Amino acid sequence: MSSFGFHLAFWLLAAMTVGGASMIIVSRNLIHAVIYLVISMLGVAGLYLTLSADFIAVVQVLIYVGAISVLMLFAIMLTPRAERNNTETSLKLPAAAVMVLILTATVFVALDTDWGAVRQAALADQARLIGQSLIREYVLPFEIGAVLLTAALVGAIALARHDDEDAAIHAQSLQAEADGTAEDVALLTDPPLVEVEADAGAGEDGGS
Amino acid sequence: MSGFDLAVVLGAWYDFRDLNNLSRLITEWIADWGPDWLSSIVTGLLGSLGILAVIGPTLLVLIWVERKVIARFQQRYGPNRVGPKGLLQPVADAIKLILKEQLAPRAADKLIFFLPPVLIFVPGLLIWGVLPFGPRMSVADLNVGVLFLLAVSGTGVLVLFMAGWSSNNKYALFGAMRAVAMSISYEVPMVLALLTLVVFSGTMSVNGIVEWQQQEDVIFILLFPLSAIAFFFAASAELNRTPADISEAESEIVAGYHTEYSGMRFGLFYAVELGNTLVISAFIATFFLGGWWLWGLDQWVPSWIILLAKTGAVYFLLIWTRGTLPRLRIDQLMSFCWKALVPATLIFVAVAAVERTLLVTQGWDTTIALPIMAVINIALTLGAVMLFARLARSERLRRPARTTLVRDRVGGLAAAREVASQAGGGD
Amino acid sequence: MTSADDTRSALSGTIETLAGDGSEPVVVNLGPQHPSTHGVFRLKVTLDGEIVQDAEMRIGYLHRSMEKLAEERTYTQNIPFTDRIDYLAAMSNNLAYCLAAEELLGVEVPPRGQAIRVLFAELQRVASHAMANGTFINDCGAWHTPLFYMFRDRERVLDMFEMTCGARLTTNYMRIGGVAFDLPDELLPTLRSFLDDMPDRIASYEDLLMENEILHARARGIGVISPEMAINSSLSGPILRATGVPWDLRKANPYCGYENYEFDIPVGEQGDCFDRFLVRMAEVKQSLRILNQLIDNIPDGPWLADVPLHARPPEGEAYARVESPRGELGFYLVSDGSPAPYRFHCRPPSLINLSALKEMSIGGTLADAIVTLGSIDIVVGEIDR
Amino acid sequence: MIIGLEEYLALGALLFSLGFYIALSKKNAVGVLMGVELMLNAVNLTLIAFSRFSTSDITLSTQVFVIFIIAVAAAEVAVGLALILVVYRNRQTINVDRTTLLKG
Repeated sequence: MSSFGFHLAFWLLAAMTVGGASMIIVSRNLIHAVIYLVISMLGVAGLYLTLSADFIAVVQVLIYVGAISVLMLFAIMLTPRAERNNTETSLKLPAAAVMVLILTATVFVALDTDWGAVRQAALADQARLIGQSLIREYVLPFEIGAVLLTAALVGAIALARHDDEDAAIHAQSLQAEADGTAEDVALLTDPPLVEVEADAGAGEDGGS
Repeated sequence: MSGFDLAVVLGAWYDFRDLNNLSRLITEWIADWGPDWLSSIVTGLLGSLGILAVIGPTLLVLIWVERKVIARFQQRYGPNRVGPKGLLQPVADAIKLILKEQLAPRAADKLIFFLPPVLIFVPGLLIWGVLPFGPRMSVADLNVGVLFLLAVSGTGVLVLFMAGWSSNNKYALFGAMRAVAMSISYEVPMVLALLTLVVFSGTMSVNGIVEWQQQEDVIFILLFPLSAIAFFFAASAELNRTPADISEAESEIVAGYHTEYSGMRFGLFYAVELGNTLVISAFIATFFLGGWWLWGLDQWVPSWIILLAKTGAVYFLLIWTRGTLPRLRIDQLMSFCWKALVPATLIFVAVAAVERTLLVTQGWDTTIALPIMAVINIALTLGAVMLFARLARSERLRRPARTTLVRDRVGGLAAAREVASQAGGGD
Repeated sequence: MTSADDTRSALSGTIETLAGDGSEPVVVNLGPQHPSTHGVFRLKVTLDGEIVQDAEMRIGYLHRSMEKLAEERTYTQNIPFTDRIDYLAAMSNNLAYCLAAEELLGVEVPPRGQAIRVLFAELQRVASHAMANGTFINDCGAWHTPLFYMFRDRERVLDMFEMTCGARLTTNYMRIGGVAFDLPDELLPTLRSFLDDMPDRIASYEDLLMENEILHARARGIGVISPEMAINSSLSGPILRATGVPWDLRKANPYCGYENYEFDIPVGEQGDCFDRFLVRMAEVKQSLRILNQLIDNIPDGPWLADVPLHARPPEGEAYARVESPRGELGFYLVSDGSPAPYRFHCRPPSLINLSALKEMSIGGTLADAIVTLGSIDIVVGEIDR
Repeated sequence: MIIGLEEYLALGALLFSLGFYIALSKKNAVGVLMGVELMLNAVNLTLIAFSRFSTSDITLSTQVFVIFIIAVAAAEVAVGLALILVVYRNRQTINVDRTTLLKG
C-alpha cells in the first residue's frame, strides 16, 4: 500500500485525528471542544476505512458522531453557561509528564518490536461475517453486552430522573453552601433538618 | 424484448438508461495510462458532479412544485409571475437571496456560525451516494449502505446544533435543542423500520434490497406496511416537516436554528432541507416501493425515471401532510416516538425475523408464502394502528370529560347570572 | 485559584435564579416582532426548558393616542378612528361608537338603518371569526391551509363591504343616526349566495378540523380558565362563553333590535382553547342564522336620521356597548356641550381578555402559550389604541 | 515510505496519550469524558490495525471486539453523562476539582 492516494488519505486523516484531539486541549470553549472531538472521531472513522474496516467505520460515525457527541452536547446544554469552560486543573503538569512517558514508551514499543506484520486480505461482506460471529462464537458476550446496554439505559434514566424530594434537599445544601456553612452539607441530608421548600420542584419534568 | 434492438445502445455512453456508462468509459480510459488513484478521484468527482447536476436543477423545480402544490391545496394560484407559469420564481428567489446582505449577530461565535451553511451540504450530498438509480447506477453501492444512510443522516443534526448554538439567539438555541432531541429520538424507529427490511431481505446494501424486491416480485410496503408508515413519519420528523416541524416552528420560535441566517446562508439551509426531503422520498421509494424496479416496466423505461416517478409520489405525500396537519408539541412528538413508533417497529422486527426464519428453514415457496405473510402483516398493522387509535382516544378521554362539544343556549342575563352564581363568582 | 471563593461567588450569583433541579430559567421575548403575536405585541416569557414559568405582557407599541386625538374632533370626524381601533372588526367599532354618540344626542335610528347595522355587524362577525380561527389553527402549526380557507370566506364578506361603502377594512360606514349609504342593489343577491354557500363551507371546515387528532392534542385542555376566574377577570366574548357562561350582550342588553332575531348563544364547557375555537365556529353559524332572518325583512325607508354634521350634544355622558367579535366593546363619551367630545374612552375587549393570558399560560409549554395567545384573538390596534 | 502497522500503532499511541492528558487535566467532567472517549478510540484504532496486519487470522474476532468496545463506550457515555447531571444537580458544578465530597 504505497500508492499516492493512500498516503494522502492516511496523512490527512492522521492530521485530522491528532489535530482534533490537540484542539480539544487548546480550546477554551467546551462546545468547540465537542466539535473538535467530532472531527477527531471522523478522522478515526476514515482511518478505519484505510484499514478496510468499512463496517466499523460506519458504526463509528453512527455511534460517536451521531450519538455520543450529541449526548455530550446535551449534557453541556443542561448545565449553565458558567460551567462551559474547558480549562485545565492544577494537575496539568503531572498529566503532561505522564502523557509524554506513555507516548515515548508506546511509540518505542510500536516502532521497535518486530511485529512481522503483513497486510491481510480485507474481509469481504464484513457486516454479515461480524453478525454471524456475534450470534455464534460470541453469543455470550453479545448477550452480556445487551444486558450491559439495558442496565446502562436503566441506570442513566434512574440517575437523570428528577426527584422532587432530592431537589428540596439540594436546594437546602446549596443555600448552606452559599451561606458559607458548606461543612454541614452532609448533615443536611438528614431528614429532621430538612425544611422542604414549597416550590423547590415547581418545574416538573417536561416530558422527554 | 422490444421492437428495436436494444443491444445496439446497451452499454454505449449515450444509453440514457444507464447514466453510469460514460463515467465507466472515462475511468477505464484513465486506468489505461494514469495511476489508479487518479481514476478513483475522477470517478468520485464525476459521481458527485452528476449528483450535483441532478440536484441543483431539481431543487429549483421542487421549490416551484412545492409552492404550487401547497398553493393549490390552499386554493391560491401560487407563483405565476416570473417566467411561464411562474417556473422562474425560484431562480428569482435565489438571485434575491444571493444579493441580500449577509448579517451575522455581533455576539455570534464567528467560526461556528459561518460553517453550518456549508457543512450541512456534506451529509445532504453524501446520502445520495448510496441511492441506486438503476441496477448498476449508484455512486457507491456499499454493502453497508443502509447503515451508511443512517450514520450520515445522523450527523446532520450536529450541524443544526452548531448553527443554533453559535447564533447566540434564544429562538435559535431552542430550535437547535429541539432538533437534536427529536433527531436522536426518531433515529430509533427509523433504524428499527429499516432493520425489518434488512432482516427480511438479508442484505444491508440498498441496491440489494431493491434487487430482493425485484426477485421476489413484491414491494416492501405490502410486506411491512407498519415499517413504511413508521419510516415515513420518522423521516418527516427528521426532515423537520409538518406535523413535526417543531425545530423551526414558525409560530413559536420564528425560524428555529436558522433564525439568524440571512441571504444565501439561509438559502443554503433551505436548499439542503429541500434536497433532504427529495432524497428521503427517494429512499422511501427505494426501500418500500421497489425503487427503480416496477414489475418489468424497468425493461422499457429508464430505471431512473421510474425511481423519479415513485419519488415524486412520496414527495407529494409529504407536501400533502404538510399542507393538511397542524404541528405537534415536542412532548407529544417524543411520546409518540417512544410510546408508539418504537414498540410497534420493534414488534415488527421480531415478526420479520420469525417470518424470515420460517421462510429459510421450512423452504416454503415464496410465491405462496409471501402473499400470506403480507396479508398477516397488513392485518397486524391494521391492528396496531387501531390499537393506537384506541389508546389515543382513551388518552383523550382522560382529559376533562365533555358531554357535548358546544351547547346552544337561549339564555339572557338571567342564565348568565345563574351560571355565575353556580360558579361562585360574579356579583 | 482559590476554589472556595470561586464557588461562593458563583453560587451567590446563581442561587436566586436556579430552580430546585439546578436548571437556569431563560427569558424569551416573544415579539414585538414575532410571527404569532398578531402585531406588535411583546410577551416576555420566563421558561424553564419549555415550561412557561412566568409571562409578562408588554403593550403600547401600537399606541396612536386615539382617545386624546378624538377630543379635538367632532363626533362625526371620530368615526374613522374607531375603524382603526379594531381593524378586523371595523363595523362593530363604528356601531358601538355611533350608539354612544346617539345616546348622547338622543337620536333615533330609522328601522332600515337598524337592520343594515345588524346586517353588517353580523357579517363583520363572520369575517372576524374566520380570521380568528384561521390564525388560531396557524398558531397550532398548520401550514396556512385552514387560514386560507377561512380567508376565502372573509374575502367574500369584505367584497360586500366594498360594494357597499367602498372600503374593505376600515369601512367608516356607520353614521350617527344610521348608516352612510343605502344598500346597493347587488348586495342582497351576493349576500344570498354567500348565505347559501356558507353551511357547506362550515361543514367542510368541521370535517377538516373538528376530529383532527393533532388539533385536539394541541388545543384541548390548554389555556383553561374557569368560569369564576373569567368573570372575575371581566373577560367577555368567546373566551367567556367557552367557559360555559352564556353572556352575550345581544341577548343581555339588546341593541339595534337584536331582540327581534332568533339566535342562540353557543357556550363551551371546559374553557380551553379548543372550546374557544368551537364557540367561534358555532357563532358564525348563529350569525348566518341572523342574516338569514334579516335578508328578506329589511324594512324600507330612510337609513340615516337627520343629524347635523357638527352636532352639539347636551352636557352629559353616555356609555354604549356592543358584542363585538372579541367581546364587550364599549365606548364612553363625555360631552361638555361642544362639537367635540370632552372625553372619549374605549373599552377594548382584547386588552381585557389578554389580561388572562398570564393565568392561562403559566405551567404550560411555550407552544401552549402561543396557542393560548392565538385563541384569545387579540387585535393589537385595539389593545394600544 | 510504506505505511504499515507501525505508523498506525504510533498514531494510536499519540491519540491515546492525548486522550490520557485530556482525561487527567481537564477541569470539566465532560472534558474528562472526552479524553476517555479518545483513549478508547485509540485502542480501537490499534486493534483494527492489528487485525489488518497481524500474521495470525484474527481479523474477524478483532472487529467483533471493537464492536463490543464501541457498545460499552456508548453505555459508559450514557451513564457518565447521567452521573455528571446528578453531580451538577447536587453540587451545582461539574468541575472535577470542586466535587470533593469524599474528602470529608
